[in-house]
Amino acid sequence: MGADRELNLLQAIRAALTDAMDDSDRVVVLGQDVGRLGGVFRVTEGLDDRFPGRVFDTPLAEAAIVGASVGLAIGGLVPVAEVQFLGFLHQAFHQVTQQLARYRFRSRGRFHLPVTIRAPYGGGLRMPEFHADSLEAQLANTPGLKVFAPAFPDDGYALLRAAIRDPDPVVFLEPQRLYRSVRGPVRFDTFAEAGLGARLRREGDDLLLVSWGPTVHTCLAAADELQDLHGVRSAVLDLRVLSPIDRDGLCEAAASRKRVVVVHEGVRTAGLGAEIVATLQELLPGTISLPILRVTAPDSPYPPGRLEDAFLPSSDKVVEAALQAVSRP
Amino acid sequence: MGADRELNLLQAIRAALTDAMDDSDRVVVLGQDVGRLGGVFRVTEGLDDRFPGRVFDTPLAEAAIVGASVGLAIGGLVPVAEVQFLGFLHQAFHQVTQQLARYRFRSRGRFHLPVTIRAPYGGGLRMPEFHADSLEAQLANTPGLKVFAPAFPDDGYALLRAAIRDPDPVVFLEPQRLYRSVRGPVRFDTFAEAGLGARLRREGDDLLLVSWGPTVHTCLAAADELQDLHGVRSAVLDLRVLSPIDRDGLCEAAASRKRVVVVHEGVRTAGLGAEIVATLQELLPGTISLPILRVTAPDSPYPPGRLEDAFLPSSDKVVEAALQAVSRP
Amino acid sequence: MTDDWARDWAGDPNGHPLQCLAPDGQLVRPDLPRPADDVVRAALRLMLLSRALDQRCTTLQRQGRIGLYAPVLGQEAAVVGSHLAIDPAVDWLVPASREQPAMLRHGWPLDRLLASLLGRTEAARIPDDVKMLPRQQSIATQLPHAVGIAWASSIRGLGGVTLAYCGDGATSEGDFHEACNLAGVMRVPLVLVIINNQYAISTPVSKQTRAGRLADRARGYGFPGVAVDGNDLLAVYEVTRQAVLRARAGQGPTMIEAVTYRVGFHNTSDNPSLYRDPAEVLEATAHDPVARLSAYALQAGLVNQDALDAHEIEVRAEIDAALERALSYPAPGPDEIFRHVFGD
Amino acid sequence: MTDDWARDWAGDPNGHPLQCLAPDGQLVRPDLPRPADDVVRAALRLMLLSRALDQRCTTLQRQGRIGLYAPVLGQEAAVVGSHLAIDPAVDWLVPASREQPAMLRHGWPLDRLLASLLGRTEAARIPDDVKMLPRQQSIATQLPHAVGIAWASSIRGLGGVTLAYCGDGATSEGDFHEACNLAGVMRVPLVLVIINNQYAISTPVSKQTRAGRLADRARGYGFPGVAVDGNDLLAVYEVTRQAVLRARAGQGPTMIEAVTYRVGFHNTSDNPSLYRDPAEVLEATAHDPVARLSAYALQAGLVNQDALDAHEIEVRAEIDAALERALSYPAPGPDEIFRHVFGD
Ligand SMILES: Cc1ncc(C[n+]2csc(CCOP(=O)(O)OP(=O)(O)O)c2C)c(N)n1
Ligand SMILES: Cc1ncc(C[n+]2csc(CCOP(=O)(O)OP(=O)(O)O)c2C)c(N)n1
Ligand SMILES: [Mg+2]
Ligand SMILES: [Mg+2]
Repeated sequence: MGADRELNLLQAIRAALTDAMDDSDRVVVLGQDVGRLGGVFRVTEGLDDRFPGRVFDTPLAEAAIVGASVGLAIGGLVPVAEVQFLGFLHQAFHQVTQQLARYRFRSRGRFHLPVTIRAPYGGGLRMPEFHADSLEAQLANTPGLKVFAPAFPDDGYALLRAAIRDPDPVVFLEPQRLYRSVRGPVRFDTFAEAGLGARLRREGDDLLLVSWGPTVHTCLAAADELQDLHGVRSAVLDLRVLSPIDRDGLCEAAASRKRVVVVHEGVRTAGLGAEIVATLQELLPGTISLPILRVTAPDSPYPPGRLEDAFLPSSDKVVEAALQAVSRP
Repeated sequence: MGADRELNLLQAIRAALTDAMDDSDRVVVLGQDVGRLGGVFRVTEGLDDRFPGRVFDTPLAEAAIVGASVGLAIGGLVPVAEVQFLGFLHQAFHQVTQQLARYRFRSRGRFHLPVTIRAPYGGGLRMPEFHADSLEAQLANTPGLKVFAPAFPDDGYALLRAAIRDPDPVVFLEPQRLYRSVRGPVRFDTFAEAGLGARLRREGDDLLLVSWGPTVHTCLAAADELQDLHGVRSAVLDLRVLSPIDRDGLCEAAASRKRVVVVHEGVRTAGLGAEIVATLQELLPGTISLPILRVTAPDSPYPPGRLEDAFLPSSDKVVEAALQAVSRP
Repeated sequence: MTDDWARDWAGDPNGHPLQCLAPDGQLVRPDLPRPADDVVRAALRLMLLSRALDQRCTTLQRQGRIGLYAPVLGQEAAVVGSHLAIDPAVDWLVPASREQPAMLRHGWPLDRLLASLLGRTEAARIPDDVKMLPRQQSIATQLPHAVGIAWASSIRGLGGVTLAYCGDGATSEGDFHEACNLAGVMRVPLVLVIINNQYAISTPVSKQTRAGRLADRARGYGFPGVAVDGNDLLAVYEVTRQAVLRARAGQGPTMIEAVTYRVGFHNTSDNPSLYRDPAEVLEATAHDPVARLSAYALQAGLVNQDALDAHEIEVRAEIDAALERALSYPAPGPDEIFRHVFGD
Repeated sequence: MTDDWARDWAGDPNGHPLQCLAPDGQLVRPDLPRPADDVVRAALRLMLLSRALDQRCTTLQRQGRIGLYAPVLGQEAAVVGSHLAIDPAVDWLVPASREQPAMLRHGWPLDRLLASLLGRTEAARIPDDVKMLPRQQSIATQLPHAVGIAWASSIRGLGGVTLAYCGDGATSEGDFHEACNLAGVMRVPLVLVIINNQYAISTPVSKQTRAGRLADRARGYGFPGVAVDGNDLLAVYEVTRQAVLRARAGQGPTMIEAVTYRVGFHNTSDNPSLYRDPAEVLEATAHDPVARLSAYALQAGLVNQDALDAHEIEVRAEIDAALERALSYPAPGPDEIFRHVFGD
């Protein structure tokens, strides 16, 4: 809490955990190596010392981590569980889709689950297989689940505090390559004002780039290049909450600019970009210039080592798509 | 094998299993209750007697069923595994997305997995929770996996034979409410001619209804009503193969008709319908009349009992969307 | 060693299921504590109610008035005997799906239970003060939930115990393993009762596992496991009572394998004659848990035949009345599918 | 009873890990069969190669020339001793991820292994005639694969055995359980070696499970489990040899817990000083498996110091040459991401 400070994304997330645990002793943290080690990225570093008996190293068992979180919530606690990498959420996918997401509905409101599942994800760090997968589309295809993805430290704090306060389950996606590479101001006392709507991270009248998480920064880099080299003024919309999507904010930002490019690290087919395209053509027929292009990972498994550079959406690919979009009459 | 015959969907699927096992003794069947009982729907009835030592009742463990199938294939067999209901594939989702779908890519072709996973799915039978979920979008979002969905007995045979012959893994989605309710001619010797492309199940120049699996029949009913009560001639495209999507077949069918409605039982957000919309506006910009409407399940968990009637896309809802589409100038 | 605790106490180093009553109702373990008289009476009444409920619901399903129904026929002692050992006021019940008598005793009113079978979803809602999870249709997924609830009560120092049920088939799922291991590591106050009714749909336990006794699994999680004759209410009650005492004393989880038999069909859509020998079923009925406890209670003079006959009539009347109330509850309107997805 | 078979044979009813060599290399179980002399020599050479490879790869990673690397330092006897008991010509190897010496002996050429670390993906492809799966980065998921491969060989009557590895942490995953249970039910020719190196990243085995011995889990799957001193090559070799004999004879799976210690970091991005006491590591190095086997071999006159010194130099040269070849292989072009998604 306290005055605004400059933090990197990892520090902002840690601050959110610390403040949430200070606010309510119902909040507990669990996951693999989250205790003494502070997690493989050190996000939870220091929490074990500061909140003895409220931070738990678990066995190596993702379904138990998510499933026990369901029970901890029913038992009156507010669990914040870490899945060491988002790819491994599939080990617990039955607990996520069948249980975590449906308990309120199944019990007709008798039970609701204030559970937050934190997971690092996304490329750029030359991680081993499964450690960089982007699964947001599959999570957005799961009713009863909310999905948040910060791109900046301000949201690392604001969205995580909101997730922990949310009476319903939230999967909180942490772009691992941004943990230490992005710094920015964080508002503590007034974080709630940030709300859950999509947010323009850059102004521009010619074009709208829509993205979330790590690729928001890819879009910002592309926007600079579009401005400097091509005189194209592109706005960048940070979706922030991937499910439920802020359709009003999306349409408002798109309607005035007409040309839209969607960018994400998840694979192309049945990715969340398709939903955004479908939503825009539904809600703004005739307004948006077509096609709405998608810059995404190809329909391939996440490749090893340096090959990820060819796999991930680059700012060059975004610029190329943007120029196509503005070149249309 | 042999001459064409009239069969229901369940019989056609059983015939495909029988003929595939006759053709090659490498083909084995495994799953919960698939042996003596013949599966909870009796799809595998008689196989155990006819092919002793090649049909295996497994323990109640989906990840082991899919994971062992990976190993059986590497060990030189051609496993056809049944997951009792598609919803329970999430218990094995890590084996499906991380292992089954990626082995060829990971091993640079040293290993490939001729595995077929059969699973009943879809609504209409008042099934308990999880027994009717449509997860095709999540499977289509998984590179390295193929997804087939028959809507008629001819495809129950042709697509399953193709799946079992496929050198790569296929998830074969069986619309449970059609098992015994749809009958039709099945071509045995010439099944391969059916290919893997999308297929028009009804002709019509005014409008294209795109669907797969159970809702193909919802679309056909709607098309009749549109014809009879409104004089609207709508074609019905049966996608058949949900991944990889037959983009050429889709565009060809859509381009000439311009007005398109997509129908599926999966929930709306990030459903496969969004991909079809995104694909069409990408490949046929300016050609298709907008918006391309989606008639889908709402973003809610699958409801119990009679409530599924309100949850599922009905032919009334399809007719309504179709009339909107044709009413546009 | 905790594992030995269980074995010694069960009095059988070879791990044969503990038995207190012979099939004819004779007391074979007078050395062990016996339930109080009114516990036995309550057990008998609840078992008779359960049996009548199975009958009625099967009829209702055949009449097309309710959907699938899964009877607990033949397993009544395993379910009732274990549940009688906990206190619904402070302890949690985590059912699998067919433990109707446990749900009723825990406080889910009979008319609400019937409402759930009639699809009256809102009326079927579990009352706020009833510490019980709804039925679980995804096998074994309730076990990590049970561990979490028990864990929460130890973190919060509430002192309640969690009683969870699963079937023999459920023990093959990854969730069973992950839940048991976590329960052991965190030493949570959990009593896990495996209802080994010999079948998972058509799959006999011999195809489910090569383990001699499912209770042997407990050793691999560092807590005791006990096998008990699941058709012997006294044995089930006493074993569970001991396990509950351990849990309350902070000594952690216990795994109980109640060895019984699924006399009926898996559910109303199942036809067991396709996969099992009628002779096997006949043999099993010779071990009927209700007959066994009745014989014991009559011999011990805890009830007389008139009281038992009266019970039979009472429970039917109880079901009639509850069904009438259940039918009076409103059926859900189509908008129900949009409610309770998220809180507002 | 199969479980007793293992205990009797291991000669320790209390399930203490079987030991043949004391830490100083003295033979303490002369009653048990010993490996042939050249098996011991081969083991020593492979362990020295493994150690040199760990050193070299750590250096390469520090120089930024390769990505993450996970050393097998301190666990060499557990890996080499078990792998020496199978025949790569007919048996399958299913590694977890850090069993480099097993992969090499199974037939994955050293330059190919190095190529995989250098990201030369095509060159790193496992040769068609090598019966080995690639490294697995998703913990425990390889175990159902191993069961499937072993199951296929029994269905097809091929007679090969499958040797699978996993860590102590992996034993908490649902896949471990589902795989073991299926292996027991189908009685597949599988030897599962759990490398219990006391840690899963920072998590000590004491937080991983409350089980006294991981090998105890086998009883719950109906097949034998044996705990063995994983720093004792003779013990590991003999236990695995017995397990392989059982598997070949159609007697089904065996679970072996090799109790050892992860002397190094989890991988090159890990800093163990954050979570474990250096004294503990120091204590562990007193049990060094290479020193133990060397002492035994010297005392037994199987090698002399000169030969050992020569090995040290040879293996370094071998690595140099292999690294040179590995570097000569083409780096993958961007189009590689589109290849091998599906067959054509
Ligand atoms: C995860 C999952 N897989 C499969 C099923 C289908 N199914 C429903 S009940 C059942 C058998 C359960 O057997 P058991 O655990 O012994 O419980 P019982 O029915 O005998 O009480 C199966 C396979 C399911 N409901 N959930
Ligand atoms: C399913 C899954 N969850 C988490 C991880 C992250 N992770 C990588 S190695 C490791 C620890 C493995 O410990 P153990 O099984 O003992 O093997 P060891 O590293 O000691 O050889 C973890 C948690 C993973 N790779 N896969
Ligand atoms: Mg059962
Ligand atoms: Mg380890």
